[in-house]
Amino acid sequence: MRVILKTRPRKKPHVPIEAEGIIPQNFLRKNDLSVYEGNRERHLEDLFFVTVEGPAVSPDQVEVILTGDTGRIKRVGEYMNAGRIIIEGDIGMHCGNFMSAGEIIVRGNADAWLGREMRGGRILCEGNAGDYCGAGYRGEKRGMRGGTVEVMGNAGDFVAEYLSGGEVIVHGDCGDLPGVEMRGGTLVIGGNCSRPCGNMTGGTCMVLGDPGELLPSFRRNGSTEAEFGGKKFRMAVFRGDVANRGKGTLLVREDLKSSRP
Amino acid sequence: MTQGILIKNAYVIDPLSGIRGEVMDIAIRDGRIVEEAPPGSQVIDAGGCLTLPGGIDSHSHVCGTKVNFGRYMSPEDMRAGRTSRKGVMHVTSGYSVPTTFGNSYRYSTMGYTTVLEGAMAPLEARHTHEEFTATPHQDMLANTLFDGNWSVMEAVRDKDVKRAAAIVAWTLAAVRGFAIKLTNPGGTEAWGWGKDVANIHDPVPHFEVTPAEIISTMIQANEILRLPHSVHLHCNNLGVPGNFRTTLETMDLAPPAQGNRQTLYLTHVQFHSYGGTTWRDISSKSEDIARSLNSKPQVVIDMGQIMFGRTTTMTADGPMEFKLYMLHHNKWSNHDVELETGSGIIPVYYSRKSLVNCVMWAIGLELALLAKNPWQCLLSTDNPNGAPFVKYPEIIALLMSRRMRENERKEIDPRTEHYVPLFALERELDWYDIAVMTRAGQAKALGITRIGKGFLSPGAQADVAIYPLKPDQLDPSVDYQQVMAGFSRTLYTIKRGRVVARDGDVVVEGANSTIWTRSRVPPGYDMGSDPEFTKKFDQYYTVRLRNYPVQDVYLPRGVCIETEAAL
Amino acid sequence: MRIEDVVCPFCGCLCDDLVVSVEGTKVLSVENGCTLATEKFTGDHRLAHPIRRTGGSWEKTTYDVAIRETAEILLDAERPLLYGWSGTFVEAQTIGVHLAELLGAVIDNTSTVCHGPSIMAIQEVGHPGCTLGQVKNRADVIVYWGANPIEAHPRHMSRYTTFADGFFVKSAFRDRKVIVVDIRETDSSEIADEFVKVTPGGDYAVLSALRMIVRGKGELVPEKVSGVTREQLFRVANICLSARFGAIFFGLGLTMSRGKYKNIRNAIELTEELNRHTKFTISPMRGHWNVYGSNEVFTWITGYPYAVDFSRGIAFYNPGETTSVDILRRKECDACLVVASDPGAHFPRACAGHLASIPTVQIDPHVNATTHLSRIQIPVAVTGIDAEGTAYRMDGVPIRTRQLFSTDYPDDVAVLGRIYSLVKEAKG
Amino acid sequence: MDFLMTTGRTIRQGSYVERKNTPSYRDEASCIRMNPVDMLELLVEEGDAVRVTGNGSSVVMRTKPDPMLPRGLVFVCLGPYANVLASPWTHGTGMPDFKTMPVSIEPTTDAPLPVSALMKECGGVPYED
Repeated sequence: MRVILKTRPRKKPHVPIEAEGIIPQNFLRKNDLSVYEGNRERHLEDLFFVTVEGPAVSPDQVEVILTGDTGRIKRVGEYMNAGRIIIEGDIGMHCGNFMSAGEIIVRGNADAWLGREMRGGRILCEGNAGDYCGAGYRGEKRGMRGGTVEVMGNAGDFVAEYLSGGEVIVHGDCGDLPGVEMRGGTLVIGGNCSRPCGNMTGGTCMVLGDPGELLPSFRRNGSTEAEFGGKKFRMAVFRGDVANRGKGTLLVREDLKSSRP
Repeated sequence: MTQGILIKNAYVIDPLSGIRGEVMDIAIRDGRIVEEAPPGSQVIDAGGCLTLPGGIDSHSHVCGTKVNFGRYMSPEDMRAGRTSRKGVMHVTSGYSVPTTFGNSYRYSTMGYTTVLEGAMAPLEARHTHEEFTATPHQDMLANTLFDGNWSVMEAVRDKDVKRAAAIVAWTLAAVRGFAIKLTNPGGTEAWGWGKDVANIHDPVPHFEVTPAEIISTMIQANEILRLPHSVHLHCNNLGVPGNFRTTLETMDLAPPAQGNRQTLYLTHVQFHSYGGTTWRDISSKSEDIARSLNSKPQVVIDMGQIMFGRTTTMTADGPMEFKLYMLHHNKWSNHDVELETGSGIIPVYYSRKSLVNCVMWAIGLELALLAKNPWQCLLSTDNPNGAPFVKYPEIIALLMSRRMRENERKEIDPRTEHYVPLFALERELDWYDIAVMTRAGQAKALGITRIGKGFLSPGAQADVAIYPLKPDQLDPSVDYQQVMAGFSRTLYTIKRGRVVARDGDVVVEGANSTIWTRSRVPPGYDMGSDPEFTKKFDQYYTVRLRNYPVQDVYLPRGVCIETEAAL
Repeated sequence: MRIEDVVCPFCGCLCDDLVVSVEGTKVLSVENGCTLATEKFTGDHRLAHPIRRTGGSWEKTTYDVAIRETAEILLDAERPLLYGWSGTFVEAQTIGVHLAELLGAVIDNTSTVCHGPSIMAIQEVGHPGCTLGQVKNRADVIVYWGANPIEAHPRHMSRYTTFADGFFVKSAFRDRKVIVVDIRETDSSEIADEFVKVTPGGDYAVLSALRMIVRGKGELVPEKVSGVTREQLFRVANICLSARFGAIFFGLGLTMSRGKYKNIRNAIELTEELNRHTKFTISPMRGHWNVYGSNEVFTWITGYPYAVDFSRGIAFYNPGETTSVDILRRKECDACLVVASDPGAHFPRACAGHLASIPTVQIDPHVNATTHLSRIQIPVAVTGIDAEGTAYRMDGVPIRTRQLFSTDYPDDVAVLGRIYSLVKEAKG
Repeated sequence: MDFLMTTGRTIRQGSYVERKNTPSYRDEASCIRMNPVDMLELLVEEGDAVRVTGNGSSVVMRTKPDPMLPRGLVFVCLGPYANVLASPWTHGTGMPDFKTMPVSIEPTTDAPLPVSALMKECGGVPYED
């Protein structure tokens, strides 16, 4: 089954839409989903032209396609556990919250909190991702716990904050403090960043670009070889964050290893 | 305006009136229980369902600085229990530290109409009273903290009981408090230096008084002032393996009762009944504690039951919270209050996989089952320290059903039984015991029967809870699931003659009262004009004496219990 | 008439020992207060009556009209924002939160551009704090980090720290060590025993280094960390470790600089670490006199201290998403009610621009920058002068402000109460 | 010349905060403090107007020497003048970078605008009391 949701023009296009109902399993039985535009409850049809093609007997046979002005739609794919969502353009915040299985493909850019507290499945963002990509929620001790988030472009600040399991791969640059409070899982940064892994207590982070300034609280611990994008790199190994009880691993390129402030 | 309700066919248990289970009618008029309902009264057919006086929680943390800080620091807790505005009900959030309306609605749907906030720092009393106003469905009382009060400790050092009494009288009246609360007496002052006291004879740094002296003096002061409640004590060494000795020694400090009520109330005694020397060999000493309790009618305790799951611990016992933080390494808040007390907050998770937690769980139940007299052991979780109060129905069911305890035994750490006597106890509490432990006993211990709390005979306040439970058709020992469900949600909760909750929904906007006490003292004992007291106040507090007392505007429906001090 | 023990409604110190002389509705003099207090009490720049704007011009209007139109604007909006609240009293803040709940609005207070990051940090690691009297009576080491009390909280040092004698600290100026950490020298750093100059944005690394030293991992600290020498880091750590009671006060130098709440988190974790050795507390230097009150009220009603979004009926909180600056930057809100604050002056220009493009209503005694962006302004009495109510000091101590005289201005409760009633009536 | 601008409270800003339409508030809020050597290099003296540009906008302020500031760092009290240059980006935290704004500064013959005019620039309608 293919469900195509094309946005209708809106009078107030900046008012955010919350559409946690947009997950494959919900289209098996019904189309009369509620979505919210600001503080108003709307029918799915009020905001989207909905086209359904073909049958499905289980959610993994459902593919949802979002097109149009989708950059303000939040929470698409929340709690998704099967099937696939393809977003032709940009997507709003919290795409794939708590997702446990299935696949989300974002052809454009994703706003902040992409894959927040994700448990499993796969998110591919072909453009850039915002702040807190693959992160957790305020006050919680664990962020993303499983699955894969892959960003082909850049990502913002606090990427993979509190990462506890699973894998976050950003091919481009990250902002400040990627992997901050990280306690498990893997973070791979293809490009540059600054102050990676502040206060980390576990997990592994690998930075293939310039890591900017490293925090003083990482202890050099030999070197190793790593592979990324089909190339091999000589990596300096750091353990940290020793300001904490840190047992995390930070790998930075031996040839780009940067200043310690 | 005359408002009447006639409750027909109620299966009433009203321990204070000597009714142990009798199908009868209850008439209500103008907020009071009366002989006969006025014409045109609303008729409620209770259909033989269990009908009790409104529930009273004699030790709970629901309002004030540290409770609100528990909310403030825990957005993750707020994700549970979120409800939107519905009818007269406001938005609520939170599980272990719900918003004020969340607390109020949940208590109300469980049939609770009176709640005592367990710890109010005098300096921050205004905050507690503001939250009382936003907890509209329960009449509220505030235990007022004196554990690290400098003026009190100086009076204790000078062995001047009368001065201690005068300070208490002035403070309670100033902050609209209800009773004397001592939390780890002396320990909170020591915590001002990052220290604690080791036992009740360990002197408090600088002040050179011992916890035992503070406790004894305050008990005497309390009786001099003829306060309705006794000293309400959170013993030293909370949560420390081997602390049962401290607790036993403390119980020995309680002088014989002079009248009808205890001279010492020990709160959350589960946390104070540990044997062993470390967390590795912690064991239950509930039998020792219960033995002492059973021989001392002058002592009343509450359980401080823990239940498995997550919660937030919060107490004025600052040093204890720091020790707990060192074990859990999650997050820790602390808030010392100048010249008075302290407080700490940390989130915890009580796990069935943790032997220590299982032992703690067992001890609470054991205390209730081993206490011969239900009037001496009241039901509490020290909400939310042992568990959020919404767990009360589950605790009731555990106390009423050995079978349920046996089922739970299969789920917990199998080593538990070697450290606790719980599974050898056959006792199953009955409906009457539960009625005592959840309302009548509280009313008596708090001394608020005099304002009509805790009973249902004519003259009483019309606080009534009707539960969907038919005692003559239920065997709680077997049907514990029904017991649990029934106590979770009343058919009707009636507060001061008005139906406030029905079938789990709150149906009116509340308007509670705040109950406080004032002891009249002779002019010579008025601390407000005592030169030494006022001078020290000006020197060491950071608010002016004149800005300290809580104004009347904070108690729109204050109920003052006045006493004549024997000074 | 001389009125004693007056509470100052300016900064988070909430000094309550002012002596104010008044004649009728005029303040003649202020004793004990700082310059800010004197200016506040003697200020006479009130907006005289409600004003409304049609197109390009302003006109005088009545309270009735202004209040009715405000209710209509809010009812029309799909994503109304109710912002401000720190300059009013708790009772008014309470109505504000209930109004937001009723409207399905976002409600936010000025913490959002002040100590919001401190709150976020506290939500991660907690907050070992205390009341200010605890510091006054005990502290022998004071640290001001990213704060300049002499300019922002002029009596903080004399009432609570450097110059305040206490029970266990008989001669404060002699017995207390003061450490100031900042990116620049200030009047406050001038009187410090130890001034630690950090390169801008370098606080996080400096805090990490101090934590390492306290944890006994000092051997790993490099020669210089964000402009601070290893030697000074050790000296500072040792001063802290040898304190009997240490108190850290931090300001916007931490909350607003790079890393934001992670800086505060690091400072709190340093404090926790120090508590394993001695007694240490940490406290934010809250700005507005009752900003902490707004946090308290928001929390007991909604569970969250600021940035609460009721659009889905329940309360939702996520700084960065439900915070005012972000909502305005993304042009999400279609109406705004500003109460007791001035986002026109204190938000980035792009945010002010959006306020101008939507119906914005301001409830405030004074003409300020936001006035020019608004459609309606409703003047009210000034709390602490001609209105009274509860305020929370920066350390959480609640104090009731005093009304010195009455005027014809309604207070915030009166105006908001009427708006609330109209909205409730319309909502049924 | 490029600088890092930081903001904060001053006593005078606080004193005039409830009179934002007055020249005294304008003078304080549009005062840019900088190291005297930096001023020398910019060829400006105390009280001279400078145009400060950052985040795609610019605003005119008046200089004041402040030897306590390190070279390259300028200080403006928080308020509408500094905020012309502030980016609304918050890094997902709700808080803009008020303490660290990269700016460039050049002398100008223009004068600082009153607050109401600044608000007009971003779409407001001045109210003159």
